[in-house]
Amino acid sequence: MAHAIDPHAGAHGHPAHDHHHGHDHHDQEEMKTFGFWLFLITDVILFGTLFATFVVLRLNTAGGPTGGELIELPGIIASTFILLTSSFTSGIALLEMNRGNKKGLIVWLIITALLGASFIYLEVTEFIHLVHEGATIGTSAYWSAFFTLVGTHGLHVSVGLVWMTALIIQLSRRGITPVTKRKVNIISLYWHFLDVVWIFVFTIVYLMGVM
Amino acid sequence: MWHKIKDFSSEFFVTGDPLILGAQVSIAITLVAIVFTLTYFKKWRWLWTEWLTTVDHKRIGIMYIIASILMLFRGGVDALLMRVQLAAPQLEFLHADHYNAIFTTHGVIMILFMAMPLMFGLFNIVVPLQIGARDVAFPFLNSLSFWMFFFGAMLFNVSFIIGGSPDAGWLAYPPLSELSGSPGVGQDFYIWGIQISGIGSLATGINFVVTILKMRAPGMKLMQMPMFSWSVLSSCVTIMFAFPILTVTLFLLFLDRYLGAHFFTLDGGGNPMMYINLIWMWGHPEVYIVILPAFGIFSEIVATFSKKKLFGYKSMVFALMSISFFSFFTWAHHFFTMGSGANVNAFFAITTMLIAIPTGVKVFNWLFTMYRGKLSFPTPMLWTIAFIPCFVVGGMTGVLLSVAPADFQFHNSYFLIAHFHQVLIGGVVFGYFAGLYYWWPKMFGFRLHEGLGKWAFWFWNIGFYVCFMPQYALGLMGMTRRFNEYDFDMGWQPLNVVSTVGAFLMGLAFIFQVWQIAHSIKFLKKETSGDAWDGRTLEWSIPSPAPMYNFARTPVVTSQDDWWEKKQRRLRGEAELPEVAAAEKAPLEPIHMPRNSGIPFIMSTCWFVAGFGFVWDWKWMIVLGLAGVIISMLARSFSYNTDYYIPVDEIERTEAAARGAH
Amino acid sequence: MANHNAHSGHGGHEGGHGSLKSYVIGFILSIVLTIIPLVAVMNDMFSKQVTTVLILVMAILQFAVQLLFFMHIRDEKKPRFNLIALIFGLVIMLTIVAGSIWIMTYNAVAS
Amino acid sequence: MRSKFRMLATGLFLAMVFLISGCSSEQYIVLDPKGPIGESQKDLILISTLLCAVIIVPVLILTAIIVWRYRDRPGRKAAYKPEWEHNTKLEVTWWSIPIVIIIILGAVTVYYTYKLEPSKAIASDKEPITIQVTSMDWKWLFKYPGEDIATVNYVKFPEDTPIRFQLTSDTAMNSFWIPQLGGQLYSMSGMAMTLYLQADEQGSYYGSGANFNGEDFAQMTFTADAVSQEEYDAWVEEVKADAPALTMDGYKELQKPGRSDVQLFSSFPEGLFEQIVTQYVEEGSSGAHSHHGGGAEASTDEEAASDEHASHGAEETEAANASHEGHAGH
Ligand code: HEA
Ligand code: HEA
Ligand SMILES: [Cu+2]
Repeated sequence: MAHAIDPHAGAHGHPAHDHHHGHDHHDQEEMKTFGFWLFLITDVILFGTLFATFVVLRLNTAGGPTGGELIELPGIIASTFILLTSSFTSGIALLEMNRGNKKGLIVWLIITALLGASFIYLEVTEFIHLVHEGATIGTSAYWSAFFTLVGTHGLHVSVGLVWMTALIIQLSRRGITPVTKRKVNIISLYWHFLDVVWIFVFTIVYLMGVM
Repeated sequence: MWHKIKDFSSEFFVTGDPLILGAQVSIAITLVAIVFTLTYFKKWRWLWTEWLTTVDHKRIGIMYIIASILMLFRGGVDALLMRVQLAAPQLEFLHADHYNAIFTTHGVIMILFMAMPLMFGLFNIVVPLQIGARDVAFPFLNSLSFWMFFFGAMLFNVSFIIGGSPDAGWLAYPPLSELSGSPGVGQDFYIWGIQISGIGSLATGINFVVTILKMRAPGMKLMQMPMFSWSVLSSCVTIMFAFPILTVTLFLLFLDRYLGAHFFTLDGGGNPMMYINLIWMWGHPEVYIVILPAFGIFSEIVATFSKKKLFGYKSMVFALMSISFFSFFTWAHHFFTMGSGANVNAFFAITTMLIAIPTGVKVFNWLFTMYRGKLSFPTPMLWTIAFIPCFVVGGMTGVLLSVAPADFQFHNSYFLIAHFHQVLIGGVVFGYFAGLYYWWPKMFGFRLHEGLGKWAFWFWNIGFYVCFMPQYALGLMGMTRRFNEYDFDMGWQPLNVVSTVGAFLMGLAFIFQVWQIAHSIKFLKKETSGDAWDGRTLEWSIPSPAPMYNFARTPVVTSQDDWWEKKQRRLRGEAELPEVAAAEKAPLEPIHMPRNSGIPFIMSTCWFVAGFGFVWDWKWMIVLGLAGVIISMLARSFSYNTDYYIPVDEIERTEAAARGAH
Repeated sequence: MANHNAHSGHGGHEGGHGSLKSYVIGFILSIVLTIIPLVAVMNDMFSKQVTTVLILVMAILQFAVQLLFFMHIRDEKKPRFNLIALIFGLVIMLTIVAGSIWIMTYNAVAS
Repeated sequence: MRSKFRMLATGLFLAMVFLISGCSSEQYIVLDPKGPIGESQKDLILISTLLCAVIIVPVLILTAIIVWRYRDRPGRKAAYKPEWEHNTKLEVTWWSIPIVIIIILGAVTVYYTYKLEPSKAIASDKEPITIQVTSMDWKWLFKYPGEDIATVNYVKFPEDTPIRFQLTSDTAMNSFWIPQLGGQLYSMSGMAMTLYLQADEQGSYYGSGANFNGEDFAQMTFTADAVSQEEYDAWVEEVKADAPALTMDGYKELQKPGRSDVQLFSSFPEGLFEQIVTQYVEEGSSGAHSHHGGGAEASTDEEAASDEHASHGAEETEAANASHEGHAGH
């Protein structure tokens, strides 16, 4: 990513260049991005385990309501498209950043965050609705798995929102530097990842639930 | 008022048992003594700036090792108590509930708070030095990992005097570990203690994968990396994929207990068997996580003390990687007797046996490294040689267990106990001891007393066989694990007595080790060459203990066993290779270093507070702790002044001092 | 030199790629891939089995779209540690899910 | 110093041998089976041990030889080749020997896994006797649906007759193990597992709960008596005549956590086992879910059960599995 600004980019790793400040940072930031990628893969496993639990317990409703009975698809469809769009807008933010447009970057990040916030709003509304219908985490194994899986995804999105806000503040203070650039790259990776997870939540929990 | 306090404290503190009272008193005395010493010698500031906030991988490594030795002591005392209880039929030494708590804490502490941190300690000390790096990839995260482990372990250990220990077995099968089976707070301490330290382990896993893949010295190809670093890579890859499963599993159990969810409960459609399925998906890879680095250590030591190149480097690498891959496909061998049908059992029996193949290849490669070598036997090598027969036999009994229909007879018996102690002690403990003895001079700059080390070695070995061989026999006599007492007429007593004697021999061995360390510190025998064993890899090319920045100039690597080759060239009087010579003659440059930070310590303390709050369900404390965690994270995100440069003249001074010590 | 090889990081930001065009294509594809299963499920177009397979396939395609067009997994330089790690992760993840389902079918509780 | 160690080691070793031989061979009950299942398992243990020993013993010997021969000492004759680090032939050899052994061992294991699948009936001309086993806190409850008697911490059955144990648990899981008859199987709440065992000889066998389930876990041992058919019939008569009945209240009493002595009952509430299996099913379970319970109930009678399941179609496989564990494995 620092290629654009680092004239020595071709020579990383060569001892003679170790002192070069920009270069040093370049490697460091790249390493952090790689580390974050690995973290995302551990998150894949984490969600995989939650999915496995959900699938295994999906029939154990203990006489209580089933998912198909209570899920209201329209809201879910809306949140799905919202999240898809926010994945797209976070990509646009990245493009703006690569063009060196700080303002565009911040604006698109704000749009992404707002979309994310409305996703969370819809999810909270849905949960409240479900609780009113008598489905809580303690209702049955099915609902335990449901709330945990969907809720863990929601928690991830919420963390992403806090983080994005912090990042927007940092960007407005410091502008586009190798460090903030890496941070934006990372958060957009995270955001795309959450979108992917949601697609599977949408398919396996909701679509299959109402089938 | 007074009454209230009394009621509260009788629930809060564990009371009524003289053993525990004694422990409480001695813990209190120790704490007071520590506080007093630190204050008296005005060491608080030193403690904070030099240790608690350090991000130096070598210091973090040392802290890991100290913590793990303390945990070995506690786990060992637990073991000795159990062995005393089992020495005679129907002994009234420990009550059932007390015994149950002891084997639970023994298992958890030994594996999660002894083996894991000892392993991480060695990772930290050795890996950056071995691959020619200045630190790990993420020094801040590394410090965070350590403190998460430390406070997780403390949270778990606190249950001993506050609230009561968990007593549902080291893997806490529900429904016994649910509120219905364990209404007390012990199980919550278990969940949060392991959860918090587990997150630290996960971070360490990622950290070292990145370190190894991205921070190798220029020229060091993956296929030239020292075998220990390879084993760390395989172990950390396994951590990355296994630990998230543990996180989820414990989290689900927590939801059951705390929010009344129904994942593993008896009622509400919960299925306890799902927990067993999930926990072993982590639990099985976990045992390979701890054994793989031991394999790496043995590989280093065997080559060093045979004065010979490691045999079959490529197949060693391949074996390591395939073990960590296959470890994810065998978990069901821990519950062959769950009645999942012949298809499941047959599949998992086969996958389990497959692991014997790469493991066997490693054994042969070690043997053929020694073959045509020139063997010498200082303590690290002794442990290595003792390891081979012990682990081979333990592995073989593992293969016997993997024969599914036969496991119906072995399962949960002392045969199993003997198997896993043989691989855990003969493999993991021997391996880490070997590593500890081997790298001790590098860590501290002085040598350990060899004579006392040999006494310890023999006592450990003899004690081990005396303790655990009879347990195979006991298993075949039908003695099941987790029995706190047995009847006279089973005829189990004689062998149990033998086993107890063996356990105490190991206890003696441990005392020898403590003595050895104390003795060596007192009669400090400085190790000044930096190359205590005529080693082969990069860590031996720098002074002991390594300076803070490790390498004054980034080394350039041209071959496997690079340091050895370089020494050979020198011996032969050859000129240095041009690229190496160029790098060595290059002028010193300021070194980029990470700054110390108090955030990891503070953030982990906050996790401890939150965990403690969850255990007792004190909402204010939970909120306080979690808020602290979030603030720490944001504080980190907003701090940009996280590194600095060591100026050239300071490097020159340090190097001169190190050389001067020659 | 190792660091030359090791230098690979995640793509997605190395100049040329990550164009607006690729984001737009990705976005459109992901919308389409969401609508197809929705329509299939809402209108009960196929048998249960067919629908299940269909929507799972769509989800996987959608995943591929995000990976290729948004996360730029293609642009990684060699050695492709990101891709290797991802594949390994997915294999383990599938093992967890499929293995659990397989084992637990024989241990379902009466409920 | 070294010689002292040797003396110590030899002494301890001798003491161990003495103590082990002091125990008679009958004490190794796993290796002294009295029924077809245990017999096969013993064969399997011996076969697998031999197969492993074929490679392990040479490895141990080789280790000793190499360590001895290549130790560094003045004037040794053994070769020293510090650069010798690769030999394709050798490496291929030790990849292939373990592979061959594992292939053989794997084949044997698979064969026995299907042969000894616990829910597979034992071939016999006698009708199997069903005994319903419930692990409780902390005692074993045995019910004989055919004879309508029940026992606690004691079980008796005729020799030479296949026994169909049906296992479940009242609370935490346990594992039902009579080493001399055959391997163990978990008893788990909410499901009924089938384990076939048979005693070929009369005798009194040790049985235990092998899976930890809480405080008084160690008290969950019991005796399994295999007797002649006549003796068994007489015993059933006697229990029916003399022992008290197990009522629902009596069962509630048993459910209270605690240890128990041997108890005998002349009858037990009808459908008690099914109730235990389905006790955690919530009231008002509807639709498919109540059939799960039905499945367990019917499983006391294999034929009826499969009929019932057949009639419920595909979605019922789940229930069928809950009560007919492992069948899908055939
Ligand atoms: C470091 C830890 C460690 C290691 C390395 C191993 C290694 C192995 N283990 Fe072990 N195991 C445990 C720790 C470990 N185990 C623990 C802690 C438990 C119990 C947990 C609990 O229930 O609380 C357990 C339980 C356990 C079980 C469950 C038994 C039961 O609960 O009933 C099984 C069953 O298959 C098993 C098998 C194996 C096998 C096949 C290996 C193999 O990897 C061994 C491979 C090595 C060799 C075979 C030796 C060298 C090879 C050769 C010289 C080549 C040729 C050999 C042959 C062809 C045979 N182990
Ligand atoms: C790395 C892991 C590890 C290690 C090193 C050990 C080490 C030992 N273990 Fe451990 N063990 C486990 C892991 C480990 N164990 C696990 C996972 C379980 C299963 C738990 C469960 O079922 O849930 C288990 C269970 C277990 C049991 C079975 C309990 C039961 O099922 O009822 C026994 C019984 O003999 C035992 C014995 C020992 C002994 C004698 C040692 C010895 O090596 C210890 C050596 C002793 C010392 C190092 C202590 C030194 C102390 C002193 C010198 C001080 C002396 C002071 C006083 C006497 C006050 N262990
Ligand atoms: Cu295992």
